[in-house]
Amino acid sequence: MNPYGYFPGCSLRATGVAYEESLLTLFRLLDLPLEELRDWNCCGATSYMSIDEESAFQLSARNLALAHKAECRDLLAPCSACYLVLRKTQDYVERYPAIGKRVKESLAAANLPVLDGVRVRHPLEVLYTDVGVERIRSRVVRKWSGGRVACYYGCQIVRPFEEVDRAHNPTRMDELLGAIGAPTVEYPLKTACCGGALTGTMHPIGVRMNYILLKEAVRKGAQAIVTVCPLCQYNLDAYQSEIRGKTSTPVDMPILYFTQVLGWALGADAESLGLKRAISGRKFLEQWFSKETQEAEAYV
Amino acid sequence: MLRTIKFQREAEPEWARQVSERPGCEGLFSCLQCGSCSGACPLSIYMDYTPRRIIALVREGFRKDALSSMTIWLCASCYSCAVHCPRQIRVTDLMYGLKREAMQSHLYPAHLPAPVLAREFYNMVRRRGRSSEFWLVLRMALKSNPFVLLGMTRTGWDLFRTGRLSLKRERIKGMSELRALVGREVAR
Amino acid sequence: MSENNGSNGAVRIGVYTCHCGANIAATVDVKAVAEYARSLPNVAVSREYKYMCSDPGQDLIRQDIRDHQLNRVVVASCSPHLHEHTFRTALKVGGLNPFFFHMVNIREQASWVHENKIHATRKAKDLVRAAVRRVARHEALERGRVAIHPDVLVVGGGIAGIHAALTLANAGKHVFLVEREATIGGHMAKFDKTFPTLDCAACILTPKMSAVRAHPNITLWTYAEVTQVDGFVGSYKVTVNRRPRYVDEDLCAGCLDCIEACVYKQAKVPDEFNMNLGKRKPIYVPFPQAVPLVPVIDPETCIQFKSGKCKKTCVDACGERHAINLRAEAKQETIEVGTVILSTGFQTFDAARTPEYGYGVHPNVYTALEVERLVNASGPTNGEVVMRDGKTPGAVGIIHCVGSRDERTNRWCSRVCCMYSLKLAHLIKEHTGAEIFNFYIDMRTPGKGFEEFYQKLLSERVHFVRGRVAEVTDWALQPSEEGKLVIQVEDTLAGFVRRIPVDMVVLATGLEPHADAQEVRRMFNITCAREGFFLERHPKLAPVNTFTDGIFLAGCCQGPKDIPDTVAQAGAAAAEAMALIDAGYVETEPNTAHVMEEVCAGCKTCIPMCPYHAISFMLDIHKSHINEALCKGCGTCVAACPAGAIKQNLFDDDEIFEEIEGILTNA
Amino acid sequence: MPEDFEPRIVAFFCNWCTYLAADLAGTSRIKYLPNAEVVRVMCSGRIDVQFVLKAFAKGADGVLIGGCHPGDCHYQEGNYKCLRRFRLVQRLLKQMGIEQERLRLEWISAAEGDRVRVVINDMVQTLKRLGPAPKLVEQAADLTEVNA
Repeated sequence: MNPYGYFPGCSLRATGVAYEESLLTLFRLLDLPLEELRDWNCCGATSYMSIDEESAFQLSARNLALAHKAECRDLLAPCSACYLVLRKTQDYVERYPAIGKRVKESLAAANLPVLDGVRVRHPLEVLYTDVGVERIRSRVVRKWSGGRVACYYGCQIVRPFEEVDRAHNPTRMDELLGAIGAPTVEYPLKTACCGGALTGTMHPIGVRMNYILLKEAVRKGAQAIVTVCPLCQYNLDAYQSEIRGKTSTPVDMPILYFTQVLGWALGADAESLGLKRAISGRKFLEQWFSKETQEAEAYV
Repeated sequence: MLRTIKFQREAEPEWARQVSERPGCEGLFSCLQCGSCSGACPLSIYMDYTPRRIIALVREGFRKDALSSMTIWLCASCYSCAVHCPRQIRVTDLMYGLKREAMQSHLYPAHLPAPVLAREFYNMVRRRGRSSEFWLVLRMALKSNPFVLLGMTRTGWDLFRTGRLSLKRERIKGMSELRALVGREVAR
Repeated sequence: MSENNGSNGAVRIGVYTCHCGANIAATVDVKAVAEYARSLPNVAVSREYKYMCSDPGQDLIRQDIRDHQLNRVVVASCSPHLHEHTFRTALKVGGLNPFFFHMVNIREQASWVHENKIHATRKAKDLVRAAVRRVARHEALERGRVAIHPDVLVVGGGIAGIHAALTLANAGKHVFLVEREATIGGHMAKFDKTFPTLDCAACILTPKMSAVRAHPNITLWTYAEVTQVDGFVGSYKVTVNRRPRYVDEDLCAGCLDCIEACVYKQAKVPDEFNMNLGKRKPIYVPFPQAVPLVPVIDPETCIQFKSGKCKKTCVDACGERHAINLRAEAKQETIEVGTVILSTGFQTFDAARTPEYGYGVHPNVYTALEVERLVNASGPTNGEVVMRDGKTPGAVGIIHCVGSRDERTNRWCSRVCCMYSLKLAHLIKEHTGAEIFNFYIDMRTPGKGFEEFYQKLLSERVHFVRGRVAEVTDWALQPSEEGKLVIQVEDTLAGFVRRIPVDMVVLATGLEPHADAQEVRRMFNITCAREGFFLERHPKLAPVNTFTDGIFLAGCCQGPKDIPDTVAQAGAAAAEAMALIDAGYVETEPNTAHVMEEVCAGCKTCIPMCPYHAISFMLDIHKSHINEALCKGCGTCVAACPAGAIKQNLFDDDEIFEEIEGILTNA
Repeated sequence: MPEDFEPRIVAFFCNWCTYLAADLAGTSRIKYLPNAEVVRVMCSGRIDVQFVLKAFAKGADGVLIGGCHPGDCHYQEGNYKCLRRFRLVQRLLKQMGIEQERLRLEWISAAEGDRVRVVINDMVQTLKRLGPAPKLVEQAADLTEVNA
């Protein structure tokens, strides 16, 4: 099969490096070829869009054009922000002729091919539709040794485009984790917002939003939160100590990527899944993903 | 300012019309003022005007009030409003438009880090084709309020020891191509 | 005076261009049009006038017919669907055959749809020119008459159907009332009280229901559906499928011993009539006042039907009557009626389509109709408001506009939700003393005594929060929210977001067309409006008529409305049907087709074209013949005839050719 | 082709669906281009091959036929008969060198007022692109004489 185009985005090369590690590992285990987009540029995220819409679309247009040039049908964007901006660009180019015209002109100016035929996709949806719950289940080699988890989808992969999953009460991550035997809890905030960049720009507010997310997860009996986005993971992971300090909630829970959880079940080792890069809930992580459990819980 | 009465001469109906023609804002004038957006917004509780009130301001043409509000900079673009709106108004996109206008006309609240971050991010991406979180946060802090750095040392250390703090300054090869595409000038 | 059939002398046309106030005159230069018409061949008179449809307008025509010996008339005004009849009558009164007339639609098709006055005027001139050329070819025609069968079919036995049926029956007309469910009564039978008077629905409905049962002029078929409709106004042939209820209506005495005797000692099956909040047995009556009071056996759940191994205690209980027949089969009834009243009602919006309100996820989220049963003394809880978890609510939130005024679901306002929400608020408070919060976008209380009722609720200290609820969730931000349903909403009047913990949420779901409204529409050959409700002939002037003669509308199948409006419309529909019946006949359009035998080559191409089998082949002379009584004037055969041997009155080839050429010959 | 070319469209609308849709467009004050002029027939099944040829013969740049949706015909199946004839005429026009897009068949129900706008505006754009109907129409004229 021809490989999936892979658009890491800036975060997966910094705070979200564990996401990239686990994603690549998981796809290798599933024999899904990934090919990184050559010389990709930043998606522009929300901040760029706040200054200049037109060139924000042009930024994404370049990435889409590169994908087109590399003849890949699907372009994988693991980061929710990247996914949304790329998808939004396609949508607006298509729905608003004026925008489409300008974007196409500027592409020509940079003698890049016009973007079409490229499908922007998120790994969650790829695993759910292309691989499927059953195939994941059949590939499980290691029993889930961790605790109950809350599946947290965040915002931009389900809104406004309901292509990765439903906007209200999405369930695909829950189904995938169910397939590997990880117990999930009903998490009403599964699509609430993590505040994004606010932890940086309006720190107290951003942290409070994550406090609410964590508190409700605890209340629902979750021992970890599983995420699909580097920013969500960072926000929930990095500020727990601060929350412990400021509130009565003694929260210290692992914030995992769904790729890490699935990768572990499919037999990858903690190292290659970047599990050592967690900030919070390290003691649980050591129990759940230790060498011993690797041996002890292994099937056969 | 103490005065709360609004004189009609302060309204800019023409501007309202222009906004209603932006992508995603087509439904502006069909807004029911039902408040679904505000109710669904995770940040409305911190805003000076709720999203619904921003729409009310915009469509009545109170440009300055809308553009100088904190609200637009609190929007984390999570699109919750958009999927809850019974009139299918992309409130998030409306906010983007207002942010851009607030930047151009320098109407955004001073010392608010958000616009500074946006500008620095924008410039970094235009200069290098990629953003490097560490340097970005640094510049934002220095240009808005250096003291936030103090609060960040703990997090910075956590990231560093887990190998998640990259000091590398990313840059793409095809800068010329990118410039041809988006131009070279940066935001002040 | 004798009617002029135009045969005498040259063609003399009168052209009348209407201003329709400013409706036409604002966009079409009517003076110019009239001026232009005057210049056209055969035109004797051309005038423009403010309102041609008014009496003075019509007098103009009559006068000119006399004074200028007109023998053709063209009126350029609105749609023929609105006033063709008016002007034809004017011609008749003026002593001219009414079919020497052609109407030009320069309002719906020019002034209202174009902005540029020059273009609109040009178009109006083209159309007038076409009409002038066409009308010259018109011939004198006579209307045919079709007798109206005096019997009436009423489809749907809700309050609309019941009222229409009784009105007609009391006037001595025979009515077939066909109801899909096992009992008549419709939605109203499920209600506890009715707004704003709070009189009990059962008390006012059940007497009418039994009156239907008792009435000698009403044939009531419940558990039955119309499956086929043929024919036209005056004589519709209708096939009705009566599903077997396995209890013979004629033999059953309604003692209900069979239900008592059922091998199911406890009721175990979810009870549809109680919105599945209660239980029934496999043999049951929907509710104690059901009409007819004859049990139904539900083969889905009856042991005998599922396994064939039941003791059949019900049959024993019935004993000598032998009313229970487990081998009963569906019965096809074929009836002939002259007119039809459709009162098929509505269905309520499926609350699961607004997932943000958690219906089906949180057990204590209810729909309004479910709560109607909860507060109803004869409901599953005998009128006690206890929730699915067995508790009595201390705080209740009522969310308005669920599945109404929403681009993503239904765009229209359902009209009744504000008022029934007020009613439920009052009843729940009365039953439980709970704190009640109403969440509304706009309060709509236009109706006799409605506003007063709203005031009453306000004085009862029911909370009214103006804001459309964003979410109903069970996550707690505060200890006070633990174990509650939390309603998150912007209080748009106070200007901030509120989180209100409640025990029970009531969703005021809107009204929408039945899922099968489109099939019904097809069967009766009528039209649906965009949102799927049946379309009335004219929104103001013919609100109970359809575009198909002899078929009338009553109640919510035509659009959401409350009980008083429904009853009023049902009365009106009955009156319209009666008007036809008592006239005894309808005049038909003379636009039928006929074969010119001298030209007919006897190729039989036309015969399969006719959906009404109006064309027969005369073997003796080897030519086709059209039975004009059966011909409905579609003209399909005319277009099909290779020899051009078939002519259609009012739409004949030369008439239409003239119209085409008229349009295209430049001014 | 001149910039100010205004195509002329003859529209045959059936009495029960498309003509009512046009009425609805009117009462809803929907604005559309003034290039189409309507000839009312009781059923699209009445529309004769000759009507279309005559229209082109007399200088129409396009012909629009509007009928009830399949299954909705007021006369049960006139619209199917119309569809069959439509295909025939299309082939005929092709032989005469008249572009297929100049003849258009649309099912428009009485509820679809806005559809009238969409279809007519769209057809006008197409015809502006195509320019005036070709000279071949003379042939068509002869043919109509032959048939008639």
